[in-house]
Amino acid sequence: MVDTFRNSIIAHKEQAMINGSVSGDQGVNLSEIPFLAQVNIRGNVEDKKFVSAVKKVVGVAVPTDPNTYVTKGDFTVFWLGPDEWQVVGPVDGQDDLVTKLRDALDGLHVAVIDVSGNRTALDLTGAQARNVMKKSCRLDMDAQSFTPGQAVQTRVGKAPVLLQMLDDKPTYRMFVRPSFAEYLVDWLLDAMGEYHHL
Amino acid sequence: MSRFSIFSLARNAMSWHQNWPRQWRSPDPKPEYDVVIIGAGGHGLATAYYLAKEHGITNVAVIEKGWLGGGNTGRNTTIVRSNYLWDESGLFYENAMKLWENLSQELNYNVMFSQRGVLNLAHNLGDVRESIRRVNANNLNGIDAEWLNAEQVKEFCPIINISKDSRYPVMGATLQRRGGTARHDAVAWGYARGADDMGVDVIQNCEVQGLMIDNGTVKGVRTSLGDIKAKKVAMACAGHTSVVADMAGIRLPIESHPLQALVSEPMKPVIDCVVMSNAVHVYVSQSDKGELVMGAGIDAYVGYSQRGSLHVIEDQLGSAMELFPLFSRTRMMRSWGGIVDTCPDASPIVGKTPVKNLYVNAGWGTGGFKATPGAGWCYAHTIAKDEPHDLNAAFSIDRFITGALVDEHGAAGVAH
Amino acid sequence: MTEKFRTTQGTRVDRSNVINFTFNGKNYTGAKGDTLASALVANGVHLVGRSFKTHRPRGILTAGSEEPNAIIQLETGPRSEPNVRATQIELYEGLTAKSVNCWPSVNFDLAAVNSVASRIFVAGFYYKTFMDPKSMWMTVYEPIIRRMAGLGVLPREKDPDTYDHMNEFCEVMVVGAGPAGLSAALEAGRTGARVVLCDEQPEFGGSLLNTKQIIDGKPAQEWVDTAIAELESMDNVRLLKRANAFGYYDHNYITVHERRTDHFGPGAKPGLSKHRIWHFRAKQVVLATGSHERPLVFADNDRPGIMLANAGQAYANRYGALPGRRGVIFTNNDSAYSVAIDLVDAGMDIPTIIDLREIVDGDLPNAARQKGIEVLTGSGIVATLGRKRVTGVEVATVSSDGSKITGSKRKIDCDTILTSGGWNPAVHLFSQSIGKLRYDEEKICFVPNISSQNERTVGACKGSFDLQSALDEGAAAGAAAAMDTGFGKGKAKASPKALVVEEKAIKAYWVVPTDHPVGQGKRKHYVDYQHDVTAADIMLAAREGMHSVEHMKRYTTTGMATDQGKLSNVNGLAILSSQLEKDIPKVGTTTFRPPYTPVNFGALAGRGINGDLADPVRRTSMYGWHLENGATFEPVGQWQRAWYYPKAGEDMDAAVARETAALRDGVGILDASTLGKIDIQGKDAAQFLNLVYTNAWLKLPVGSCRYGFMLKEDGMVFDDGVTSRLGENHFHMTTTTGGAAGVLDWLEEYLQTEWPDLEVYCTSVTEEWSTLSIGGPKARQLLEELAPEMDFSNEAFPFMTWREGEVAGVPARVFRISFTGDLSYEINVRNWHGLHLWKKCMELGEKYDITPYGTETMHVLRAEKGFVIIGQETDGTQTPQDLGMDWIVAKKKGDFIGRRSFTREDTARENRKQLVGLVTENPKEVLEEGAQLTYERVNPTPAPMVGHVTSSYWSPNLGHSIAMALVKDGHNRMGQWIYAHDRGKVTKVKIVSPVFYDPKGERRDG
Amino acid sequence: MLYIKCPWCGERDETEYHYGGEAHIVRPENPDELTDAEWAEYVFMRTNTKGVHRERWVHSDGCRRWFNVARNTVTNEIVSVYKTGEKPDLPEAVTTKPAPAKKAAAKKAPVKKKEGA
Repeated sequence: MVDTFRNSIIAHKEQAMINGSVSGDQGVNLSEIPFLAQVNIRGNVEDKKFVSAVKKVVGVAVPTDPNTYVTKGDFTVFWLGPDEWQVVGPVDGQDDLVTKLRDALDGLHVAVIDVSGNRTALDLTGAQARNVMKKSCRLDMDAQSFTPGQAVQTRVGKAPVLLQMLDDKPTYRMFVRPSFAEYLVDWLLDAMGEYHHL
Repeated sequence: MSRFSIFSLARNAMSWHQNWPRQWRSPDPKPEYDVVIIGAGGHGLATAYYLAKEHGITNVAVIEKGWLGGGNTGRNTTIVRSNYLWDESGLFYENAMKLWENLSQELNYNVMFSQRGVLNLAHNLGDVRESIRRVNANNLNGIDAEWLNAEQVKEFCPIINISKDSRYPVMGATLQRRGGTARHDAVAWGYARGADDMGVDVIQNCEVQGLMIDNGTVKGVRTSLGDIKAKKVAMACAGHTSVVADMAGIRLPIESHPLQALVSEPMKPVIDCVVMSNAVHVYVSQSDKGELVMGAGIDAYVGYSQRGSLHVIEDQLGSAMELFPLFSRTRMMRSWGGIVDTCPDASPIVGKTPVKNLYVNAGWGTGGFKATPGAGWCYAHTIAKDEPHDLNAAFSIDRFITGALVDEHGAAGVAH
Repeated sequence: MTEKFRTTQGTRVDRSNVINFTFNGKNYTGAKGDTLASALVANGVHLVGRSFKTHRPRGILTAGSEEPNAIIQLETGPRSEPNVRATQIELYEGLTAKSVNCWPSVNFDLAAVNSVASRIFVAGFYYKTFMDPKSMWMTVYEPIIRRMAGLGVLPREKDPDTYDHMNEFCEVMVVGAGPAGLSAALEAGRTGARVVLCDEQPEFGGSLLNTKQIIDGKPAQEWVDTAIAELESMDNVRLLKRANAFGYYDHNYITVHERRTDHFGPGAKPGLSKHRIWHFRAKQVVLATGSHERPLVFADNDRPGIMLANAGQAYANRYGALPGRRGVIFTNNDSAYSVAIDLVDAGMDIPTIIDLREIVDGDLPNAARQKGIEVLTGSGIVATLGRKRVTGVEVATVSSDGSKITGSKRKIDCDTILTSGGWNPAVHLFSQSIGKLRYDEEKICFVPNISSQNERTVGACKGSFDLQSALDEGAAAGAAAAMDTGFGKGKAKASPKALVVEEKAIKAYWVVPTDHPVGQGKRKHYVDYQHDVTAADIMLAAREGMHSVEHMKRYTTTGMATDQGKLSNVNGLAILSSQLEKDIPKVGTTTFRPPYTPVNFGALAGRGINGDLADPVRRTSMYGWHLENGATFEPVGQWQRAWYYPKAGEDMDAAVARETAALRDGVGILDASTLGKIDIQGKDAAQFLNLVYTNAWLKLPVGSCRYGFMLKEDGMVFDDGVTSRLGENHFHMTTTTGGAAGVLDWLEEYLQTEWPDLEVYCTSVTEEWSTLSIGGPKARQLLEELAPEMDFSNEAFPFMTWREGEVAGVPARVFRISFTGDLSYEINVRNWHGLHLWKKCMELGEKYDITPYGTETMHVLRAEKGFVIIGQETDGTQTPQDLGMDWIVAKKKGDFIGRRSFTREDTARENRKQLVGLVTENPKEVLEEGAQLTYERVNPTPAPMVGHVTSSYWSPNLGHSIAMALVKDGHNRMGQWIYAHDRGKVTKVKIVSPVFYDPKGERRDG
Repeated sequence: MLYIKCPWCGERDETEYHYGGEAHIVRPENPDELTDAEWAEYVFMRTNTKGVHRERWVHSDGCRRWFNVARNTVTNEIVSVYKTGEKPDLPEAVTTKPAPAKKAAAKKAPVKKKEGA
């Protein structure tokens, strides 16, 4: 059953994001993807039991390359650190996912934490999205340097985010902590502003 | 010493200024001195001056690897204040303040000490609490300090933005009216001229390469100009203190960090006082030439490069623009860095060392310039009497062993 | 007014495109492509400014960003901009500008009376006077100095423009788009590497825009055009015009200031940022920043109409604006001869070239002679005539050592003097990169010597002043730089052939004599124009012992003007060294600091000029509700926390009285979401807590909570919080709001670096949870309604335990902990459920008159109970014992962080400042937080202070004021009366226990 | 703006990290056995090297790992980056471990010559 009790912390920004977006093939679009299932996993990747157990649940082995993510079916697994990953799944998927992971990993030195409320997601997409990111992020955003399949923890504006490169449109997904979400929206809208005037 | 005055100026103008004497000599080092001071910055030169003037010790050399006044003395934002929290610091800096107030006349050198008032802004309830605590401590220590509410701040400094919606709302400020600024180079030059006149040798381009130590007692210094014997050796080398102390095998609780400052292009006066904000790492005044003189926060890492990172300045100017929206259209003309030696408790070390007859004056963090006359005065006493004056007794190395720290992070913080 | 000095040639302006502008109140016309300066020159306007100190009339000296004289106030109103260089601002329709620092006008400037006193205004004069009487410094002297000082005027309004930053990465960064830079960019670009080429000018071409040179048999401009075309065709190349690379920082971090909209005029491009700062991280850098011409230092060399030779050439060739009708050229090198030739071709009368060199037989001089120009060798200009415009010169032969005039003087009428003292490579960025410079005795200038970063210097910036070297070096460097980043083979294809006329050696000649010794007469030899620094000032500084170049600069203010010494540094250094009879390198070099040219504060702040973007404001999931319901907010770190909720007509005291009453008699609700929360798991979790907290954790039962202190190694309290045991190896830690991030870094520090063998994982869950604290006698009733499935009885759910369950239909963790002393529950729900739960509580709580309360009420309530707040009762100098909490320090569990420090002499001291309660003699009187305390009423100054008031409130529940304080030896002085001092007001206070309310703790169970 | 290579995440701007002070200062096993002076040595005394300085950084905005950097404090050149527990590969002159005063002074003599004072 759908959870009618939940509210996105930036629900009130929806209209602003619509107005701030720039249509057309030189445009850029900002929108929120709320309530995604998010589970943080800590564990030892040297331990085959750990790797296979996670794989059994999410369908894919945790990535060991820094700054990457892997997607299989409903689930995307992000590398967060040498012993830390984040699984992102469909809305309302977290309880089931946590239970399965805890069962599968029972007895190992691991941590499985439901952090679905710990971050919300913003999608920035369109021809100007890369320029907006260059105004906002100190990482190399050029097409050859940051590609689909990569995700980094960094700062956008002054907000800490998990930044995922989704596709070549380009589309960037930013997982941001709720307390920073309104700030990040304001920042991005401000950075998008000039493309209304092209 | 030929006295400076409008009359001597006029007299010399008649002879087209051909007959002004040197303000100081460039002597070669003698083989031995009663006291060798390492570092001809404001502190080293003031120490030499007071050794000669107050204690009659004139067989003194101040040796400097570069040019006198070329370190932090010539790189700071020239703010002078004495409104420190703890008794030890407050009374120490107030003694310095009293010396500042007569320094131009004392040295017969116009150091342009300008008591235009120093505001320390409070942006949250914690700031307000700590500010009032400091004001009361200052008052009971005989140091002038007032608390201003936001409107009074606006009255004192009309260009400041006190809007409640400001990202950094101004909830008030402490004001020390006797605080202000001085012409930093002139302080070094004035002390150098005064010390030189009393027989002190100021030896520039003379780099210390080692210390002569004989069973726990210092005997002299090895320099790029040869060995110099000394009955007593006093370090006054700020950011490089750890390097020199290491030559004596002494370890100190000091880290040296880059600290940046900048000036704008000169403009007609917009701000007549000194404004400091610990919370947003901004402090600003306007020089007599019309330049905005601003300081940034300390770069986090150890650094001897006299250069910092631009983002520190970018962030600082973002905050500054919130406090002073009209600054936006002026320009940064020059930026630079100094090397500040910081102690864990944001208070200095002025006193003896484990090596006999070797003394240390360091760890000033951002307080060095404002302390100059007082530091020199107390340090001279410490060297002459081989024991600290009451005013600097608390600032010993031992406090890090006993735990009797003088924690000034609140009042010193990043503020200058 | 028509452009009388506009020629028919001049390649870069569009005469058909007439632009109207106003300067000092007069209307003029110019052409598209003009700068304000070139338009003024075309109109014959040279008097554009007054000097800083003596207000001498000054004219346009250069054609670039190094201009020291033509400093103007651009436009009026909120978009007005001070200190703009007329040589840099591109002309746009309707431009309005006026000279700065002169009154009433640049033509008639009253402050020019200063020049009368100029004989006294020598270097450092103000250090020697204004001292007596002491009082007059602040009251008279300094105010006058301040009024006189400063150039332009800042608009008072908030800046209506916006600014932004861009972060970019590239393989090869090329600075300067002259012949060398263009070649470098071409070669690097052809390899496919990411290349950036930036130039401060609105057009690429550098010196080729100003000169008439030949490349591959054709005018150089043709080569420039094809080069630009090719570069524009490359996707991997970014071209930035009007972009001044102002900083070269560590690790090849180059910062560029792009003026995006200035040339359209103020406010002409809504939505676009006025300026943009580019942050480039470059793998390799090629510096092709060219060089600056050096003025000659001669008697009265500052009159309007006196101009650098290459500037005159630029105005004629590039802008088609003649510097004057009849000019003489004064030089010590060959380059100025090409200027003479170009100016003659442009229609100017150049009767004479005065050359300081005895033998002048180069190809260029001979070409000039063929044009009928008289060349006077071994000669110098020994005086200039005129005031607001030069009207003539006196020339004579001069001794080659510069000491005296050797021949008879001859007068030549002219309205223009073009001078060239040689060239200074623009080594500013190289020097910023901490590259080491070397003095080149033949070229008489500083050139790059040792690089310290991944950088190459080429062309004039390297001291290679001829065109062919620039092309060759640029191409080679571009190819090599690209190869070093893995692109191309490093071989440049043969660069084009320039027609190079060989130049003969330059002659060092630093000060040209006049008919009286330098500084001993009316005539002045200017070195730093804007600051009125003369050769005599520098000589005086040397006489006074200022032997370091830095002393000389600071004493005379040479190089401190807005051009930052681009024109004056080397002349000044040379004069000082000849004065000291030392070689230039022995006296010193010149160091350069960012920025290369001044950069707007607004641009540096970028989006940050909007404070809310400069620094995030953090909000909880209930923030919107607090806002709608009239909460007043308190900033706590980056968070905005509800402070109190005033009802209509209530002030803070009234609101807090109402809120506290509700908590003691009814039920209140607080948004506590900002507390830091850390999930701690692993078999060694309890042991880890034993090490980081002062108390013992091994035996804490699952389902229970415990309060803990964290210390730094110095033994001082730095954070606190309640940590709950979720499972055998699983804990939920809370920290202070401000401490959250720091505590997690600190835990990880010890786990990763000191105790890597401990099996513990820490994860921040601060924002996973929204936290509502529901307190007061009626809290239990409300909870029972909110969560019918849960048992809230004391037996089933005792104090300091936690339970999991469904609250208001959503999963929750409920902690029975109390910061108020009354029955209280902290409910944690997923962030996105916070608002729902809050509203549900308000709805169900209505019958109990549930009262939302803020941090102020929370502080009052906890103070009634004597609970400390980190950062208020503590300032980093308190041990747990100081706070009267020995009970929280485990005696037997062994080591923990900070424990060892307890036994240090001062820390073990009996009479340290200790936490106590205070009550005032008059119970109605509320102490000021921050009041200082003394044992005695009457005190000497300085007074012996024994502590201060950390917290103070009116307690509505108790009906009297309460306070907490740190008092020296306080624990042994219970019941004693001492004195609180607040700005002159003295209050008698009694030392009591800090626990004012319900000392037995009977209320916490409801 | 330093450009620091996190051993896991790669090169990132200085702003993503927090500085953690001098590296290789090991917390004493049994603090109780130390004199106050020895304890102060651990808590407060620092080498503050002019030259190649071994220091700790934590990638706060990234993987939250603490690691070591050997950086020349005069030029800011980063000589080596290595994980906690690893040894840096540094020229002998700069690998002398900072520690008890006198020994350190003696040992670091070559460094001093190189770096000057």
